[in-house]
Amino acid sequence: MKQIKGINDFVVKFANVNGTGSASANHLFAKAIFRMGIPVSPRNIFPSNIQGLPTWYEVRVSKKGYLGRRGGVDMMVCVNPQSMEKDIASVEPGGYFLYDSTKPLANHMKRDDITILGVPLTEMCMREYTVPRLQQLLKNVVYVGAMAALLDIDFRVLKDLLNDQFKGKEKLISSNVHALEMGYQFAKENFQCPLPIRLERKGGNVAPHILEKPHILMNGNTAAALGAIYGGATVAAWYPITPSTSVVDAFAKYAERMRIDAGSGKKNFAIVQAEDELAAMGMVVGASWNGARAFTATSGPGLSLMSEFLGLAYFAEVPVVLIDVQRSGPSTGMPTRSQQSDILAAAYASHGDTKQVLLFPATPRECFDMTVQAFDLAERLQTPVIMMTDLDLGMNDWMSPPLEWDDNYEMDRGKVLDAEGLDSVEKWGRYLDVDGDGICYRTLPGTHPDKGAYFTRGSSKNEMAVYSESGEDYVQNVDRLLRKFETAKSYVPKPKTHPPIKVKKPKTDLKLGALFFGTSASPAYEAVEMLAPEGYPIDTMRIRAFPFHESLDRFIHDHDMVFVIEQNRDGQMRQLIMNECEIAPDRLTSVLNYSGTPITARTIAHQIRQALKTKSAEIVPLKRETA
Amino acid sequence: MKQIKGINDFVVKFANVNGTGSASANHLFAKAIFRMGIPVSPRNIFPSNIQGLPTWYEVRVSKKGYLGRRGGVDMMVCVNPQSMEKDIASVEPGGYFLYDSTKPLANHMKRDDITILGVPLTEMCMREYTVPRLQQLLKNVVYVGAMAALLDIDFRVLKDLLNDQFKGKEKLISSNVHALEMGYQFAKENFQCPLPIRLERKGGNVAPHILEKPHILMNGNTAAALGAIYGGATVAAWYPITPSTSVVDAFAKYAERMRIDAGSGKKNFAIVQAEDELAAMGMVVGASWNGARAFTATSGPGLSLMSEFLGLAYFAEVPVVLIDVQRSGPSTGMPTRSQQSDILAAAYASHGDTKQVLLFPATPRECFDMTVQAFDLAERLQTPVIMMTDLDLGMNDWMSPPLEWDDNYEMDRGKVLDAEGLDSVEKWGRYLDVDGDGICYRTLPGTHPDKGAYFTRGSSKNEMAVYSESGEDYVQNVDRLLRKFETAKSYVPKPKTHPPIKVKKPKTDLKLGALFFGTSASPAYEAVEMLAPEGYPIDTMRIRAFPFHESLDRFIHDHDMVFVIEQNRDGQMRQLIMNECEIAPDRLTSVLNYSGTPITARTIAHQIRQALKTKSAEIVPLKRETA
Amino acid sequence: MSYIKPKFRHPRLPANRLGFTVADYDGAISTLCAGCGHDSISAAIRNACFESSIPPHRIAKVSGIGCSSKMPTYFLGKSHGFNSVHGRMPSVATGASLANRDLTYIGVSGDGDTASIGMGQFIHLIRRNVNMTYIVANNGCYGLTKGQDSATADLGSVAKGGAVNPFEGIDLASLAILQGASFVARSFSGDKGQLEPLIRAAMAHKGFAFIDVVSPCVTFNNHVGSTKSYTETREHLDAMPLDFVPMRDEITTQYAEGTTQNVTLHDGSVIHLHKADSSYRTDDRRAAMDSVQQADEDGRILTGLLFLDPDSQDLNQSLNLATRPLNELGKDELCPGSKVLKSINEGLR
Amino acid sequence: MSYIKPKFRHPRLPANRLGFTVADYDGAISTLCAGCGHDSISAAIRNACFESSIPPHRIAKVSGIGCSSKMPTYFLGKSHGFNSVHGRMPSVATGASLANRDLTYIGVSGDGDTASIGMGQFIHLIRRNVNMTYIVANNGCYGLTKGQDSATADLGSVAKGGAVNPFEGIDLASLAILQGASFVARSFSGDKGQLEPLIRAAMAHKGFAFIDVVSPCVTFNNHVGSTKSYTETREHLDAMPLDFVPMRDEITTQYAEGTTQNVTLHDGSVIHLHKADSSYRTDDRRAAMDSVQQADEDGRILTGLLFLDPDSQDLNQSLNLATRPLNELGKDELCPGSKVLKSINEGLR
Ligand SMILES: Cc1ncc(C[n+]2csc(CCOP(=O)(O)OP(=O)(O)O)c2C)c(N)n1
Ligand SMILES: Cc1ncc(C[n+]2csc(CCOP(=O)(O)OP(=O)(O)O)c2C)c(N)n1
Ligand code: SF4
Ligand code: SF4
Ligand SMILES: [Mg+2]
Ligand SMILES: [Mg+2]
Repeated sequence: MKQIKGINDFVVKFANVNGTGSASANHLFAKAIFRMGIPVSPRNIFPSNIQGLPTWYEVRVSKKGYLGRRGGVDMMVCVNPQSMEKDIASVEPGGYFLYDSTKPLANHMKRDDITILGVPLTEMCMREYTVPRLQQLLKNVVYVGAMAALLDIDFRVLKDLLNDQFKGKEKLISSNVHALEMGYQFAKENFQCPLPIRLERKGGNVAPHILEKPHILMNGNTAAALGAIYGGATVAAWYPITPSTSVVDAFAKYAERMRIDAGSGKKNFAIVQAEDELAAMGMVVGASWNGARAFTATSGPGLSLMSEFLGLAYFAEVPVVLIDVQRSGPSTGMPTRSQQSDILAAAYASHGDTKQVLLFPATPRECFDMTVQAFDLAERLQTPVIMMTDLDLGMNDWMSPPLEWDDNYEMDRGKVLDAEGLDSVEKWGRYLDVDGDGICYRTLPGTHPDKGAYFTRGSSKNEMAVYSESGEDYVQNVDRLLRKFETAKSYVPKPKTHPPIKVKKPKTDLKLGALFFGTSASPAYEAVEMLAPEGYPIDTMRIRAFPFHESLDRFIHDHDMVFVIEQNRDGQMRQLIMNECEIAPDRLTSVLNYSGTPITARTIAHQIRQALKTKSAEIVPLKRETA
Repeated sequence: MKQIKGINDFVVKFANVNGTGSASANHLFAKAIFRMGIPVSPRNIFPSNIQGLPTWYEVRVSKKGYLGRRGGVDMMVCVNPQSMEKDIASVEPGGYFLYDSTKPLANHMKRDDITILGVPLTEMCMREYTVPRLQQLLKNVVYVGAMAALLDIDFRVLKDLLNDQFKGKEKLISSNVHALEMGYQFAKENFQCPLPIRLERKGGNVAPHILEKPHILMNGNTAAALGAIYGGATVAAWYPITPSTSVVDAFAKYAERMRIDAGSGKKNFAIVQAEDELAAMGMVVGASWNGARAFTATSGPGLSLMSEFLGLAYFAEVPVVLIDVQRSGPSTGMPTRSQQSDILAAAYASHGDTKQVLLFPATPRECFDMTVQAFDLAERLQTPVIMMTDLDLGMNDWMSPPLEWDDNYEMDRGKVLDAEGLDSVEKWGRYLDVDGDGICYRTLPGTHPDKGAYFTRGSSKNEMAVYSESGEDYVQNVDRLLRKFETAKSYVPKPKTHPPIKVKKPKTDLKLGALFFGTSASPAYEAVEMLAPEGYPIDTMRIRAFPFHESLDRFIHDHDMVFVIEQNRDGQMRQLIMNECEIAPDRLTSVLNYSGTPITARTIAHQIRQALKTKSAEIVPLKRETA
Repeated sequence: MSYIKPKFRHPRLPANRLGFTVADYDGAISTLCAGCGHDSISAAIRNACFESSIPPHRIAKVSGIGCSSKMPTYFLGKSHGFNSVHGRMPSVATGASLANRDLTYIGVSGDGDTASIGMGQFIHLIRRNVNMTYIVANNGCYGLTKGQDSATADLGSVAKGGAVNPFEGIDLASLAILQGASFVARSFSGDKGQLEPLIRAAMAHKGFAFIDVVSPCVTFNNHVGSTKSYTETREHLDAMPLDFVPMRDEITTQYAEGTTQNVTLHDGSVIHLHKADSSYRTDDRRAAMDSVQQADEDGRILTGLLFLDPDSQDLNQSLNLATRPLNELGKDELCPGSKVLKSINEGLR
Repeated sequence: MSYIKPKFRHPRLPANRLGFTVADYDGAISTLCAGCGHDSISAAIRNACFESSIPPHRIAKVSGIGCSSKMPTYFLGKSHGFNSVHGRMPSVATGASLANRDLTYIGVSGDGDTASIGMGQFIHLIRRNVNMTYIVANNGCYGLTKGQDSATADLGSVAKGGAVNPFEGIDLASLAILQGASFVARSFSGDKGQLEPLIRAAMAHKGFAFIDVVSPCVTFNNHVGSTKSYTETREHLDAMPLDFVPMRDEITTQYAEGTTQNVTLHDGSVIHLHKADSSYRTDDRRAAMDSVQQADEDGRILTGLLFLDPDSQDLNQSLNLATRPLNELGKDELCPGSKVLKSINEGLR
């Protein structure tokens, strides 16, 4: 049997039962690798219940720093009999399978093309511990210990992590360390250690850009919450829903630390758990109308429920910041799985002619930056700004360069007239487009005794904010809203391109391009790097906002065949591009995954290869002016 | 001054104050013309309040049978000083202006390019009647009398109508007839009667297709309500909202007449005024799940609120019939004005990947037929069917060929297994695609003691309806939903084409086509007839449903330049076509009106002329195979 | 993932009047946390349906979203069920009930599902007096989203993380009484002896029957400081026991004078109420409300049948609905035909 | 279309403590039907604000959708207003109040807006005790959509078309008392003498103040058979008059012993209640509820201050909110800066 080999470059997956304490043990494993300076990206694949169902934790180790999923499993650690049959079957040939051998492996599951490593976890723990809870919990730590031996994890690092985690609780630390050692010992004694797949402390093969700065390990929801803190949000109204709940949880945690008025001990923020998403969005609308920076976070079903209010905010021009942490499917779908499938629902949220501003962060760092920016944009543009993240980004830990903050940052509160401002303008009308950019001057309640009061409404009005059913007033108003949307293009984050990969002998004359956004980006870059040596040079552009920047149009026009990589069934981003950039559909080829688990580099590469095989012949290269 | 001339071919507009009884007088006017056998189409343009604001009633008389708006006003009858200045200004040169001359016309309003006809309405009524309510009400009847003289309305017809209207209330009839006569007399004595614009009883110039069958005059909402009666709807759940309210009002009226169980006097239908639109849709979902034909009617804001439930119904595959009577604008917008702007919101209602079946009726007759069909489709396809009508069609009276009913019609209840059915199938799974068309066999609660029970849910499941978070199960399921949507194409109403208009000397080599739907159709046909003699032959296709029939693709591919005529700002139907038919955007040119008042033939013709002027040069005619 | 329980039909399992054993009322194996109060409620529903000899397939189960709303999967596997959307089960139940008035409807919801997002629909469901049994598995928190306070969490109750709830909890039972519900009860998932007859009575009642069941969440709200833990609930319970005697059975038991009150339901079934406090009036809305509020003020959790109006007018009556289920009507009853349409056309000329 | 009323400032119009005349509290000309009860409420709000000398621009008006929700256009033209969406004003008001705790918030709604589509938000607004005055112009119908019954329409009330309402009406005042509202009143648009002081007291109250105002719809619900017509309301009115003495004013009037009860609000203002039935207790929730229910059963429409808890904890307190309005805080208070972020980064390694 040929065993899979690799230093700092493999995929390990843990199969557990949820509610049994595996999450923290698995986290310990991933964090140890991170502390060793080796690029790692862990993913929790968990069921939509609280206890007793199969749950997985996939850890990718990638010296080159690929943080997206690669596809395939090199080593499976399975302590869940419910899922074992499928789990063992999913291991790559030449891979490794560690399981709880207290109960022997059923014959029909056995494979001889992989290395099977039995550790009698239950037995060991039954022997060692008497409290049932400890028997269950420490089983997880034991296999981490075994993995430490098998993969060469620095044992010190593991101990340090336990010390950090249980600071002050000596007893817990020692029992955990003991369990670790038990596993370690067992592996050393029974298996070839380390395995052909293994780790090596930083240096060696690790991509230099990862080593440049001391990275952090954090999830997107926490980063977004910090963005809300730094962006000056004072009102958060929300309704619990997976996978967005931890955005507000983290906001609360940081706010309790950083937003308490020193003198009075009172809070410089308000968090309200609303009765549902309609109310959450209503509170944000009310607070923003009244001049506070306010936000909410939700997921699909909440977005649907918010759509009437999003239409109001669009039409009445009230700033709103909404963080949509996308999950799988229409309706309840798969609430604990990831997708990028709310694009159209968000872009055109609500009835009537509406267009909403969207942001697409791809990393925790961007979740932080873009949340701050979302508040600036919402106030600058006086309209909802929806940050489209997803479960994969929001709830999983990502290696990220540290967050950065420029102390010179000033909030952009947009065109708001204060009392002085009102006194200084000759004529004020809430919807007078004085500057020609479609953005008018707003006023806040309570500002001026005589001037600037107006009635905000979701019904039609004239430039002076007086109720109007005149067709001309209506048209003038919604045309201005379109103009404002044009203006938005110059404010929102621009797409990112990377220098193209040089390909020695290209196998095609076509100019190839790939478009993607959010969590599809990491595996997309990796797929592009996979395809380059195969003779397919692909230029990339990562979309970061809607409305689209004109460089997107140019990118598409500069390429003969453009792949749009996204995680939904209907190719929603592709449709949005077609609609808004007036692009011919045959220019854009969808690369899709919507299974609920994040798209992998292999899937992308595979679909692109297929498309090149079947479609490229039909495409006539565009004539381009040579610059 | 050259006066506008025309027999059975002009536009009259009445300017009133709402809540003053003008509506029924104006209706009397239009209905009299209808009874004379002359094609007429009246339109109510009313404010969003109950009393005291300007309201208009536009009556188009068209011997050729054009029922859409033409554009322009030939004669204005103005009894509202609030709006008089704009009203008089809007009359076409050479036109006529009848006003209440009790108060003389202000100098600055006077025009000498139109014929001004003063009738001292208030004065006459003050003199004649003592009860204030009568003074106000009969003023309206007096001007109808004057119009009868001026336009040559058959006085007998007017009297008959009053007799019908006030059957049994002799006093009312005589006072109304008296008022009519008073106006008639005044006009005869003071003005040249008839005017150069006037009516002529049927025969004469009226288009023969109008005369063929005895037409009816009815609004789309009533027709839809009748469709629900004939289609076998038993549960209606709704929440009041203009302009959809009268759908359920009419349903209630007819049901009270036709759906009372003869023996018991009990009701074979249930109507529930829900607490809001979410609840209304929830009730429809519950009733349909349980095997009743159920529907709701709403407008924009309601559609937004229903989106979560629409997603559930799509994903859980529950039949739903929703009648969306579209109004203007995002948010509250202009609630009493018309638009076709919920297309995208309806087609992609809810988060996640969803596609909803839409129907686009263009006439009351079609409102009737398509409502019946909507129930068949919803049950056949096990999915929501949204009939997209609008205020113009729903609330205005349209001349229409009579409704027809085939007594051989059988409801298509779709694939529902009863007890016998369940006993006869070998293996049943709620989501097993036995027939390969994406439509599976459903069962109803209470049917069989042992078989067919399953759990309906908005979350992901396998083919046996067991909850599942497996990516394969999810993908299989949503791919099947796509397949079902493909299947839908063969069930939904096909687009209509008309034989092209022959043009003697075409001014262009391009093959021109026009696409439209719903209330844009009438004026579109008229515009096409306007443009033909100018040398522009335009083929037409009226879209009647989404998903689109393949003939739509063919139509687009067969034309070099295709106009998409619709009543919204963003060209939503054009976008939907681009998305779903993979059409290059430069093939589709938008013709838009979104002012809230229905699009006119002149607007359409004008925009097409402009586009031909500016764009046609850029277009390279397609090469076509000659058949 | 959820497993269909293998059915080992023990030949000697006792059968009910219809010949069904209790196993015929089983559902799939629960995926809730071990010890969750909701599982006890599932069992109580199953037993109640068995005892009352309702054919399983003539029951329809509806729910919203939450751990509690998953419950219908875990009982009555032979009944159709509908796990709808969060907080909007009342409307789905209303529609279902209109479509077929002949089935027995059991709605299951949570305190989040009903008292937060579902509050509006809940109140309007009561107002319409839809003929159904509505059970709230009330744990004072959002189990499925990991333990946030719900709107029924009591003022001062301490969350697992330590936060003290600053808001007054909503008492769904009082609310239901005030809003005119025709059957209002409260119980505790740990009190099978009371809960089962209550569910049977609720299903026998014609009209809306509401049962608020304290059902501790062992994972997120069963600690010291929580007012909805097993311990706290047991300590403050003030239970009014009862028996349910179905229509067909003869009343045989004798009760001591004064301690028992009998209430006859519309279908002839009888409820025996054994009341510690014999002044409690289940037939007087104002008095019942006042007693419940009083108990509340005294820190007692009053459980049992709190209010009953056996003769209220349910939605089918308010709407004067035909006695045949609407979903059974066919073309003949529904479609007026071409002649009628001709006369309608006439009227439109 | 709505016209800005020309302001003829009569030099001798009396001014309030701030020097404003009542005209400074005017809004645009009403587009409601002549005689609509809502216009009287607008006038009462205008007068109350004038009398209480609140600077117009320090008031914010919020409403939903409906004839009633249009009212804010017709008073206080110098105040910002927000005509939001149907039934969801409570959430908008909550957000607004959190953003700036220093303004006076007046919410105006209808019975459709509050008791149907808005029911859930209304109850949760009460639960949070948001510091605002919430007025429902209650006409038992949907005026703006042409007269359908609303959820407050009484059982048996006859609609204009002749249909008899088969559902029990929801009594918002009882509901508010039960749900813990800290200030609950009921009044009649035709009773200016009672309504104005009630509004003044409501605005002075710290916390959620609810006033349910019977406000006949002359166009759709003022006929014989309607229980919300002017005539019916007048005939069954059982009014408890009151005076409002603002904080600054000295109490000078003397009242006969026993007929008057004084209640002091949080800000020092005093309400004098003149009660026909001196047994009425505004300070005991259960008693108040029972009296209201009793009156209801007797077919009387009890109006006046029904319940008051002057010392309740409002949302700002529950959340321990800073005393400075949140919308005034700037970068210095809000943004922790780069150093803190560095230490956060450290913690994530
Ligand atoms: C529209 C919507 N919002 C939020 C959620 C997320 N969610 C699922 S269950 C739940 C709360 C459940 O609480 P409860 O009804 O008390 O049930 P429990 O889990 O406590 O039994 C929430 C908020 C959702 N599914 N849908
Ligand atoms: C989401 C939504 N549904 C329905 C409507 C239509 N609508 C406007 S006002 C109204 C009812 C108003 O009733 P109420 O609140 O009692 O006010 P009133 O007009 O009687 O004063 C309705 C249903 C709407 N604007 N929005
Ligand atoms: S989380 Fe709580 S409510 Fe949910 S299953 Fe577990 S114990 Fe029950
Ligand atoms: S319809 Fe009724 S509520 Fe509306 S303005 Fe007229 S009278 Fe008032
Ligand atoms: Mg709960
Ligand atoms: Mg009302």
